[in-house]
Amino acid sequence: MPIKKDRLKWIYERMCLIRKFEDHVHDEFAAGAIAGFVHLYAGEEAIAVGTMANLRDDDSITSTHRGHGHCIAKGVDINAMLAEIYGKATGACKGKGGSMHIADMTKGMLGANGIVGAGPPLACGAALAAKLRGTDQVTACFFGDGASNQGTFHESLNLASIWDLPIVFVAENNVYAETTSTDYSMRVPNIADRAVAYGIPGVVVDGMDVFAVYDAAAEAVARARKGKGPTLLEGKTYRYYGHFEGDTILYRTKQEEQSYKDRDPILQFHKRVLEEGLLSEDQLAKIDQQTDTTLKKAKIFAAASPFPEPQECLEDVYVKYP
Amino acid sequence: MPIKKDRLKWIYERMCLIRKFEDHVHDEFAAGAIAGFVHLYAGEEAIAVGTMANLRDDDSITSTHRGHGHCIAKGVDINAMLAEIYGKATGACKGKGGSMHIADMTKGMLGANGIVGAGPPLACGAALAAKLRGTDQVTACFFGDGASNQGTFHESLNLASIWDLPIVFVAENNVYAETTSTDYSMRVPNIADRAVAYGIPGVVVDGMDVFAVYDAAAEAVARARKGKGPTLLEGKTYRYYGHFEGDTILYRTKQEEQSYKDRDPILQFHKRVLEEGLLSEDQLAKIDQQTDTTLKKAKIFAAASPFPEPQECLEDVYVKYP
Amino acid sequence: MPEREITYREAINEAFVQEMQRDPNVILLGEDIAGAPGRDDPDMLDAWGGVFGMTKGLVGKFGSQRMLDTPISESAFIGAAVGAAASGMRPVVELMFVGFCGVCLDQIVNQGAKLRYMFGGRAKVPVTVRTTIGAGLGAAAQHSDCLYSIFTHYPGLKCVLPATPADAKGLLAAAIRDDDPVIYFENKVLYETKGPVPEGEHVVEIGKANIVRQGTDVTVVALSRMVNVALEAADILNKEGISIEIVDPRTISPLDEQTILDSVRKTERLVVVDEDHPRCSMATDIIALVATKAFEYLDAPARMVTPPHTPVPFSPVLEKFYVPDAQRIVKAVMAVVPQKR
Amino acid sequence: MPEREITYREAINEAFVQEMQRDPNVILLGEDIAGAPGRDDPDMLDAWGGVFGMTKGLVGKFGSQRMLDTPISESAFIGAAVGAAASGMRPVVELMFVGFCGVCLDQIVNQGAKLRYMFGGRAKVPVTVRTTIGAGLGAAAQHSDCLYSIFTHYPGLKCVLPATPADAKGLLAAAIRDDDPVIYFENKVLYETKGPVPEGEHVVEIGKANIVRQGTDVTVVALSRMVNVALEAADILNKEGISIEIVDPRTISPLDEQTILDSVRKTERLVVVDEDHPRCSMATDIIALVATKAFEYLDAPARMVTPPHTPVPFSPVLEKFYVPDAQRIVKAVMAVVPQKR
Ligand SMILES: Cc1ncc(C[n+]2csc(CCOP(=O)(O)OP(=O)(O)O)c2C)c(N)n1
Ligand SMILES: Cc1ncc(C[n+]2csc(CCOP(=O)(O)OP(=O)(O)O)c2C)c(N)n1
Ligand SMILES: [Mg+2]
Ligand SMILES: [Mg+2]
Repeated sequence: MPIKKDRLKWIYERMCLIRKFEDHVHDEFAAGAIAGFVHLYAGEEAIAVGTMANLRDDDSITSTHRGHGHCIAKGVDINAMLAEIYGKATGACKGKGGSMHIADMTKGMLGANGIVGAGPPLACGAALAAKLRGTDQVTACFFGDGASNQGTFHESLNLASIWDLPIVFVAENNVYAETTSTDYSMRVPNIADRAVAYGIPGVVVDGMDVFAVYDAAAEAVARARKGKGPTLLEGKTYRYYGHFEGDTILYRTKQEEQSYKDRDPILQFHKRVLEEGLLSEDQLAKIDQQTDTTLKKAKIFAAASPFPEPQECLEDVYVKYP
Repeated sequence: MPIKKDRLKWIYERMCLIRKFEDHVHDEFAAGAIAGFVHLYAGEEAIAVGTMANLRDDDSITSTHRGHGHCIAKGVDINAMLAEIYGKATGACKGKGGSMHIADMTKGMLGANGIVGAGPPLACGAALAAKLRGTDQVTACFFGDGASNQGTFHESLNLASIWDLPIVFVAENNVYAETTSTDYSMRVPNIADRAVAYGIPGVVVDGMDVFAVYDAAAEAVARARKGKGPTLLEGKTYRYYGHFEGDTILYRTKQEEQSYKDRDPILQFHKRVLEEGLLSEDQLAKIDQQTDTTLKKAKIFAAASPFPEPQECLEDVYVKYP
Repeated sequence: MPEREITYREAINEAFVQEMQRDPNVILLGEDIAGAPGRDDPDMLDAWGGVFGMTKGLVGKFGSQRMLDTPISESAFIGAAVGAAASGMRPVVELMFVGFCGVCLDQIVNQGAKLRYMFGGRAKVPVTVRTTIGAGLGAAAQHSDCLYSIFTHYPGLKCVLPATPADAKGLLAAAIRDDDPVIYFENKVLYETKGPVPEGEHVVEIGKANIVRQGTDVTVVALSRMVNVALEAADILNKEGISIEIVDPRTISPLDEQTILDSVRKTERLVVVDEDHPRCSMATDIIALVATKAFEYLDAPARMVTPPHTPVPFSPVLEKFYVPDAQRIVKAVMAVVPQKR
Repeated sequence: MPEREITYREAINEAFVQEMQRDPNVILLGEDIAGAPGRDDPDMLDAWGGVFGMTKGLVGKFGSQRMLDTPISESAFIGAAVGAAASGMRPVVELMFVGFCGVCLDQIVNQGAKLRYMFGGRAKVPVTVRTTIGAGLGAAAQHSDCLYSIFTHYPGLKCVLPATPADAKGLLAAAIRDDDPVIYFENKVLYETKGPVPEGEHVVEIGKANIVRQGTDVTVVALSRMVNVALEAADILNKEGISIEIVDPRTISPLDEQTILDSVRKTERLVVVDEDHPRCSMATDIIALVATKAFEYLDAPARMVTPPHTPVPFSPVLEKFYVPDAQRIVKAVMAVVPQKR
């Protein structure tokens, strides 16, 4: 089914916003303005956006250490995101979480996560809640190729399978887990090949092509929404920056990097919508401008925001503790 | 390849010994003479014995909570085993381990284990040691159908696969994990179907037929010994007693139980070796007698053995601690 | 009307019935908590009701949708309980033995315990993790730990340790209703002990200690099953004319510091009886509390009565040596008691 | 000849080189401990040398057979290290951050720590688990824990906490040579600190504390990085005429009780500085030690200087508030110091 024009605009807008956001964070980290461990999503936009384009506001997602893209695609306020990354009081988590823990429960974003493989069990829980309540909400669970070797992957896919949970497991196969390539860490060509072990569908798509992701996600989400159980959807993709900011990236070649950048998801999209006459140059340019403005506002917001009071450290551990 | 006569005798002897040992422990538990959690292997003899018939003394195994059969098949002294189960000082573990932790490192028996799924990582370690030292030792890793849903199963099969570790993963599919049947706990008919996820061979055999187990294990062990990596071998079997001693077994039918007992591994073996003229009635009867004697001696040994001194509690925590 | 007496196990079961009736968001998850999951035959369903029969009968009352038997995959189903709690349910998930925490700790301590804080207070995780503790059944090193000290170490968790049937009921109700993650430690040696338990709604406030026996000479803080052992010791000591005050904290995170400190201010002596491993434990925690906040009142060295720094041995002979008994408490008390004459 | 100075990171690396040369059974396992595993290109291999570069260069010296990069599956590869240790190797396995222990604790504490005991002493498990601890890098709640108290709680493990480059080298050598499982806690904030380190073989005995600074007024027991913070505090206090004795236990399991008790017997005052969470912690452990074994000497309440009972916050402002600093130690010391006049 062709994607509606509004959706196409939204897709372009979100992909641009993610890219610009990440480029900005990259520069800020290099400038020493940001502390901690920061993992950027640039290059992988098509997966978050293509998936989220099929989700509703009341659907849930779980994310990873590389969570900015998922947040933006799920609609988390980027002012609050950027402020969080600087550790400001106005941050999505009041500065307590930082890049690795941005969350927004009101948007169904159950948190970036510093533990590789921690998301799938939580996703089962969100999906179980929906199922038991008889709503048709769906949960999308994002995780990396590295995470697919972790025990929680196996346990969660099995649990979701036997309980027919409404989940789409989205494997973001960007070829590396830190320095470790999938050639080394697994003996199967595709993560999706592991779906067989749970009797659920496994689908591989080009994760640099948002149309391909969109279509596959549409099917998987529909399946989940109808109560037919989970799907394992794998997108082949690449991260443009290092594993985390500060990474010297000695483990891959410039040629390899270029081969992915040649298929950049945003450029590909841009080209295709023009070629097929789905959106016009003007429409795209306008979105480009809008996203620049949105980001600029976020920068101003974050910069102007105060740091939390030190004693804030003591709050929010419990709902109630003597 | 036909099994040599000596091996056949050994197979019969070990299967009888396991059965008689377990029947005895069952009675003793019922009589209140044994404490703790005791899980019996009766019914599953063909798997331990058919596998171990292909192993050497310097090969290693890891086991489970249901470990008596693995111990006996690997050659652990049954006097020390029985004494251990009573908590005697002469036990395999000086009474410190009990039924769930019987081990004998000198026999390559790396321990029964109270944690479901804990064996596979340890097996990877034993196999890694052999591989790094350039020996051709093989490790057999036993675990249940329930354990195959645990994360360690997945992680260990993946690790063994990418490192080509000399392991045979032996899944003892006895249909139940406590009260939970495999129909409920997994959506694939065979545990061996999961081998695909690791790019290794997966083989299903009739676990009530020691010849079938022997043949499949022979191939898997040979493969491992040649440095060609792991195999996932699944034996379909059944435990005759409850999950643990004291279990009321309300979760399965008498008919189902009978259907397995009709294919009892010891009776099947008995019948086949006679029919095919591989062993004679006399030979079998003699083994029957011998095993009775062996068990009788073990009973006397265990009964005559003293309990440990209470202060023994303090020993064996560390090799050296101030 | 004298209160009826029921067992610790029955008290737990009763709390479940009442809380599940009260709130449809309460669901239970765990291995074999009903038993024979997926079977059509109603006689089979509920084959176990948990490994010690604590949840027996609940599936008949509340159905399989709220009594979720799970495969053996503690990380997945405890994590699912955490995720469901963050999504508005009120799950109670069973970790069959606390010693199994090693296969799923992350979902409890890095997810359950920290989500709220990491998210700046913009989430809540009303999950209860039930687990069983304690030696005494010949269950050996991996099935006899206590380990509540480890969970107390983690900020973000609450930890409760019922020692009586009444507290078993009241603390379970409180745990389920609490908006924070609570770890509920059942002592498996207590299941068959009987005691008076209120029939209707009964909630024991989290964070309130119980003075089990008033006394004047020595404060004995005892945890979980050790409360009963301390009572035995109290009877023996009574005959010697020594009066101990037994304090059962009941919840160890948060700890009712006030009640302990007040008692020590009165008796000026402290003995802590704890079945958990002795290092970095509740025993050291309570002694440190007193040594920092009521030091001036303390008139003798504090004493710890704990197992030795060893895993739990199997043999009944060794296990008996391992677990603190009344005689050891008596000895510790005698060593610090003021000389009366 | 003045000893050459190298960093904590270099000291660790040097210990590895020497121990791997010394014993062919020493192998290393962990995620990205070399980097770019499986690549033919020698420039790529060793792309990281561990997330903080601690094991950089080792793969070039010892080859991929002894520097085993692993997939992300801590249970499997730490369990494999335990299994290999029980099979005669001497593996050193890296848990990248101690906060990840939740995904693999079982293999460390129920297998590694207990095998020997459960098997009646008929096995040994000479495995070293290296891990990184500590706040200060803005790494937030899941990457900044200390948690050594939890490992100390478990019988069967030894725990070492080097605070200086020399101890980093000497304790790593000792850990590798030890026949028991040792958990080696590297403080990630210390990697760039420099200090004198013997060039040749250097082994620091496990179980021996270090009196970092002699003093007379108050005993300050400080752990890991807190030793440096205590030294700062000592300088400030010196100006006030207050002399603290700083004791660095270096190994916390076993704990060198004697050195701590002797110091307290001399100063009659105790402050413990510990970056781990405050409940059931090394801070409470050391205070309980003194309150039970040197109570008569203690002349003022013991004091704990620890973070609050909260997870580690991200924002630099909050993290600074969280981690104990010299001022807090000064305050604690001033509160217990005998009035001099
Ligand atoms: C349990 C656990 N182990 C290790 C790490 C350290 N770590 C953080 S990200 C990462 C790589 C993850 O790879 P992948 O899942 O492919 O995600 P990607 O970074 O490629 O997006 C590792 C090893 C962690 N955070 N948690
Ligand atoms: C990690 C863990 N979870 C749960 C248990 C409790 N438990 C002991 S045996 C068992 C069932 C195991 O089933 P399976 O692997 O099929 O082996 P079987 O008992 O059938 O031989 C369970 C759930 C445990 N010991 N360890
Ligand atoms: Mg990746
Ligand atoms: Mg089974």
